[in-house]
Amino acid sequence: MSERYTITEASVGTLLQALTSSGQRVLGPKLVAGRIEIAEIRTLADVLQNGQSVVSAKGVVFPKVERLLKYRFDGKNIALEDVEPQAQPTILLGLRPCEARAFHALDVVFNWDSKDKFFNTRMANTTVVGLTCTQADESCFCTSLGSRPDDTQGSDILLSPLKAGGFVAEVLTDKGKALVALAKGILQPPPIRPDVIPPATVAPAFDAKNLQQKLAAKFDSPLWAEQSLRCLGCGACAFVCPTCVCFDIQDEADTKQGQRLRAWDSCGMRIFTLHASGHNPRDKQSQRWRQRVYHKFAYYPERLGTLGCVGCGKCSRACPVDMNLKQHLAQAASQG
Amino acid sequence: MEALASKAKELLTAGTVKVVIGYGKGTGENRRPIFVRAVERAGDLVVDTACTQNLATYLTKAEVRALGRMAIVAIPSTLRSILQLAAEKQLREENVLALAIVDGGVRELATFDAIEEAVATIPDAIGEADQKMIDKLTAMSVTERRAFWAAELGRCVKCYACRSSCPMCYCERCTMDCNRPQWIPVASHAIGNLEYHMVRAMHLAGRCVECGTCGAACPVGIPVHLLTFFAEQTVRRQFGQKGGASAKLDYAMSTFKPDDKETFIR
Amino acid sequence: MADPFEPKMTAFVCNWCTYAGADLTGTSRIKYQSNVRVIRLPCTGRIDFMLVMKAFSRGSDGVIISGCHPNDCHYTSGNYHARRRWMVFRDLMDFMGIDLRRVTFSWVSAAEGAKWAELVNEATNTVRALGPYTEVQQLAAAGIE
Amino acid sequence: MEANIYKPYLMRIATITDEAPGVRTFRLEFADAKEGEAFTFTTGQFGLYSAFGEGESTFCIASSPTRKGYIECTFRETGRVTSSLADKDVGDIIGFRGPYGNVFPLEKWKGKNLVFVAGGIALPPLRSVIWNCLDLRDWFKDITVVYGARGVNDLVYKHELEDWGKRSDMKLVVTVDPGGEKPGWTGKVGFVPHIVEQIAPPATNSVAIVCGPPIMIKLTLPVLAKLGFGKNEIYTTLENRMKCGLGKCGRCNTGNSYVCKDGPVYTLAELETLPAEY
Repeated sequence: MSERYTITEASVGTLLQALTSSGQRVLGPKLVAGRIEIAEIRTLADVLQNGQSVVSAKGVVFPKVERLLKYRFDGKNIALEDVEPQAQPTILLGLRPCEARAFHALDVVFNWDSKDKFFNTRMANTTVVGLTCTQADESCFCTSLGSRPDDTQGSDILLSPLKAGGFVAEVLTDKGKALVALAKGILQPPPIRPDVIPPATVAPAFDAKNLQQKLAAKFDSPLWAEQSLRCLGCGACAFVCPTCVCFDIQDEADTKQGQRLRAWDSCGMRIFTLHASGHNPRDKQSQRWRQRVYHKFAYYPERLGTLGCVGCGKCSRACPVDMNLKQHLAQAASQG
Repeated sequence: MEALASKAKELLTAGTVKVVIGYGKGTGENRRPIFVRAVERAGDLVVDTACTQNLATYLTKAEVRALGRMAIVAIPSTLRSILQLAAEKQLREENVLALAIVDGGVRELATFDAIEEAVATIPDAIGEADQKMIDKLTAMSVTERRAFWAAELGRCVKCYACRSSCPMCYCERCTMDCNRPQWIPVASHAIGNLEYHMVRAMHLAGRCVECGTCGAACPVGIPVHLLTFFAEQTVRRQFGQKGGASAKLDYAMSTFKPDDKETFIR
Repeated sequence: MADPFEPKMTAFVCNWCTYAGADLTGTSRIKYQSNVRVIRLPCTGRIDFMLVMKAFSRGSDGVIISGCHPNDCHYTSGNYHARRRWMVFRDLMDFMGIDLRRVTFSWVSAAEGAKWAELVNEATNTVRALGPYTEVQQLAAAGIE
Repeated sequence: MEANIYKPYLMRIATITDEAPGVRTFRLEFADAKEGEAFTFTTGQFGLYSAFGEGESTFCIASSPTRKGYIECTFRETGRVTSSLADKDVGDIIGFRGPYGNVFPLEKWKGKNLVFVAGGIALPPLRSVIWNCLDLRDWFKDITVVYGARGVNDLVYKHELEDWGKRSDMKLVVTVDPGGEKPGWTGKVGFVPHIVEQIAPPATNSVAIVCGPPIMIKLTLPVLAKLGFGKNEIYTTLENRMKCGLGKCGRCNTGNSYVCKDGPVYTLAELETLPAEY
C-alpha cells in the first residue's frame, strides 16, 4: 500500500528550496513565452496544472544530442576515450501521467537486450513526480490505450490537486520515498476524505487491443496512403514524442580529434532507411507513416510487450498539417 | 465557401481537374489540407481566416501530382509560390489551376499570366508584427542578435518541419541530406542548428514568397520565417527583384549585373 | 605573463588573381604579418559563406576573402556571381549575429602584391584589436550532453 | 561502471585486396591482441566498421570463423564511410563493433547438399559460410556454388574462385551477365536465375542459400521453388541500413523484426511473414 501525504501550496516552495539545495535540478511543464516547455521549476507559480508541453521530457533521459564516444587521432593510431553521461540528479515535477508512463516504453528498447548505460544512468538519476490531469484536449487519448488521467504508472510520486489548494501526494516507489525523506516536516498526513479536483474526462476513441487486431489485416490497406497524403515527411511528430526512440549516430571530427554523437531521428523522414546505393526500403511517405503507426501499435506490443504510445497527443498538436493520431487510429480501428 | 464548393464540383464533374487541394476542418478550430477528388466531398472545403498555410507545398509532391491535374485553393502567397515554382520550371501551366480567394470570393486563374496579373494587384507587405520584429532585430547590436538567435535556435530539434512545409523546398535531395562531405552537421546542437538555418535562409534568398508557413510549422515556435524574410528583403533591396512576382524571372542569385553596387569590397 | 593575442586569420583566395598577387608580395620581398593562412580556391565563385562559418567554428579569429577585380575573372563571371552572393550572405550573417568586422572582402589582382600585404596587415590589426573570436567556437561545443 | 555498448574494438588493417572496381577487402587484426583472443563469432554475423571522423557502416564478416586471429570485410565504395575506408592504407586503424545478428545454422545442415547462389557484391556474406562449410567438409554432402556478376571485372575474390574451381569436393559455376564476358572467358554467360535453372541442383535433402541484389533474389526464388526447395530450406541474408546493430536505433526495423537482432539470416518462410521493406 502506497503512502499518502498532503502537501500545502505554501510548502511547495519550501520543498522546491529543499530539493534545489540538495543539488537536484527540478524540471517540469512550465509556461515560457506563451509555450509550455519542460523548464526549470523555481516556485509554485511555475507548476503548470493543465496543458501539455510541446516537446516531451524524454530529453532528460535521452537528450536530443548526446556524446557516445570521443577519440583522438595520433599518427596512424586512434586513442579512444570512453564517455560517462553527466547526469544531474533531476526531479520531473508535475509531469503529466501519460508522459510518466512513457519512460517505460523507452526503457524496454534501451534494455530489452543489451543495456544502454547512457539512458540507464540518466534514468537512475531521474525522479518522476506526476500530476493528475484535470483537463484534456481533443488530441488526448490516454483512455483509448487503457490508461487514465490519474494513472500512477511511471510516477515515483503522483500528485492530485485538491479543490482547496495543495495536493495529495501518493508515494509509489523507493525513489519517491527517498524524495519524501528530503521533505520531512513539509508533508502532512492526508485528509481523511481528500476533496481532489476530479481527473479530466477523456472519452475513449478506440480500443488498443482491437486496433492491434485490426492492424494485423490492414497492412496493405489504402488507408495509409489516404491518411498520409498531406503528411510532409518532417520529424515534428517523432521529436516531440515522449516514446519515439529511433536515433542516428554521427561522427564529427577535425584533424586532431573527434566524437561520436547520438541524435534523435525519425522514421518519417525519407533518408531514415535510404541506402547509400539509392535503394530505399520505405520509399513512399505512406510506407513511412504506416511504419510509424505499426511500430507503435503492432510491433511494440508483439515484440516488447508494451505499446509504443501513451496517448499524450503531442504529435497531433505539433504537426504542421494537423495529422491527428487519435482520429487516424480511430479510423483504422473502426474500419472492416 | 459555397462558391468554392460549387466551383470544385464543377471542375471535378467536368474532369477539368482530378483533385482540388484545399482546406478542411481539422482538430478543434484547426484547418488542415484536404484533397478533394470526389464531387460529393466538395462540401468539405472550408475558407476562412484560419486558412493561412501555403498549400503550394503539395504541388511538387509526387503522391499528389500522381492524382492528376490539380486545382489549388490559393491565398496570395500560394499564387506567388505557383509563379516562383513555374519560374524554376517545377510546374507547368497545364498541371495546375488556381482558385484564388479574393475579397471573400473565388477566382479561377488558369494561366500563369492571369496569376501574375492577380499577384500584381495584391499588396505584398509581410505582417506588421513580423516587420516590427525584423526592425527590432536590425536595430540591435550584433551581440544582442547573436544572443537572440542562440536562444531561439537552442530549441530547434531539427525536425525539418520548416523545410518540409516550405513550397520552395522541393529538392529531391536537400543539401542537408548530403553527406559527402557532411557540410552541415546532422545533430541539432548549437552550431548544427545555426548553420542549418543560415543555409536554409540563404537558399531561399530571392525565392521566398514570404508566406511564413515555415515559421507556423515550427513546433517549438522559432520565428524561422524572419530569416527567410530578411534574406528576401536583402535581395529585393539590392537587386530590385522579388520571389514569386513572375513566372518568367530569373533567380536573382543565379545571375548578376556588372554594375551591382556594394559598399564593402576593398 | 601570457603571450599577447595573435589572431588566426584565414584567407580564401582565388587561384588566378589574389593567389598570384600574394605570390608577388613574396617574390617582391614585401614583409607582412604572418598570421594569415591562405586557402586557394579555383575562383571566388566557389566561396560560400559556409567556408567562413567553418573557419570561425574551427578557430579562426578573422577571415579574408579575395579574388579578381570585376571584369578580370579567369572564368569571365565567377567574381560577379560571388559579389552578388556576398552582398546577401554578408547581411544574413550580420542578421544572425556574426561579427562582420572580422570578415574582409577585397579584389587583389596578380599585379597587386603591395595591396595584398596592406590588406592582410589591416585586417589582422583590426582583428587583433577586437581580440579572440570565441563566440562561434563556443557554439561549436554547445548543445551536446 | 556499465560497459559502453557503442564502443568499438580498434582494428589494424593487415592487408588490402582490390577485388573489383571500387570493391576492396580488408583483413583486420585486433590492435589489442588480448581482445582478439577473446573474440569469437559465428558465420552469418555482421559488424559495424568505423572510419573515425566519418561514422560507421554495416557489412558482414566475410571471413570464416574457422580462420582465427583476424576478420575480413569486403565493401564497395559507395557512401561517406566506405569512401573514407577506401582511402585507408595497411597499418591504419579502423573501428569494429560486433559480432551482431544471428547465424547460419550449420548444425542443422549436417548431412545435406548445400547450394549457394550469390550475385555481385553479395558473395562476401556467403564467402564466410562457404569457407566455413569447406573447412568442415565431411559435415555436408554436395556443395554447389553459383556466382554471377555483371561483368568479368565485377567478380570478387577472383583468386578464390580459381581455387574453388579446381577443387573436386565442390562444384563452382561462375556466370556473367550477357555482354559482361571478355575474350577468353570460360565461365557461363547468363543471368543467375537461368543458370540455376540450367544446372538444376537436386532439391532433395538440400538447402539453398541465396544472397544478391533484390532483383536477383526475386527471380531466383521461383526457380528454386520449381526445383522443389521448400521455404524452410531457402536462406538469405538481409542488409538493411543500420546505425546501432543492437536493436535500438529502429532503422532496420521491418515488421516486428529487427534485422540486426533476428537477422540478418532469414529463411524464406520467415521472410514471407515480414513486410517487403528490405
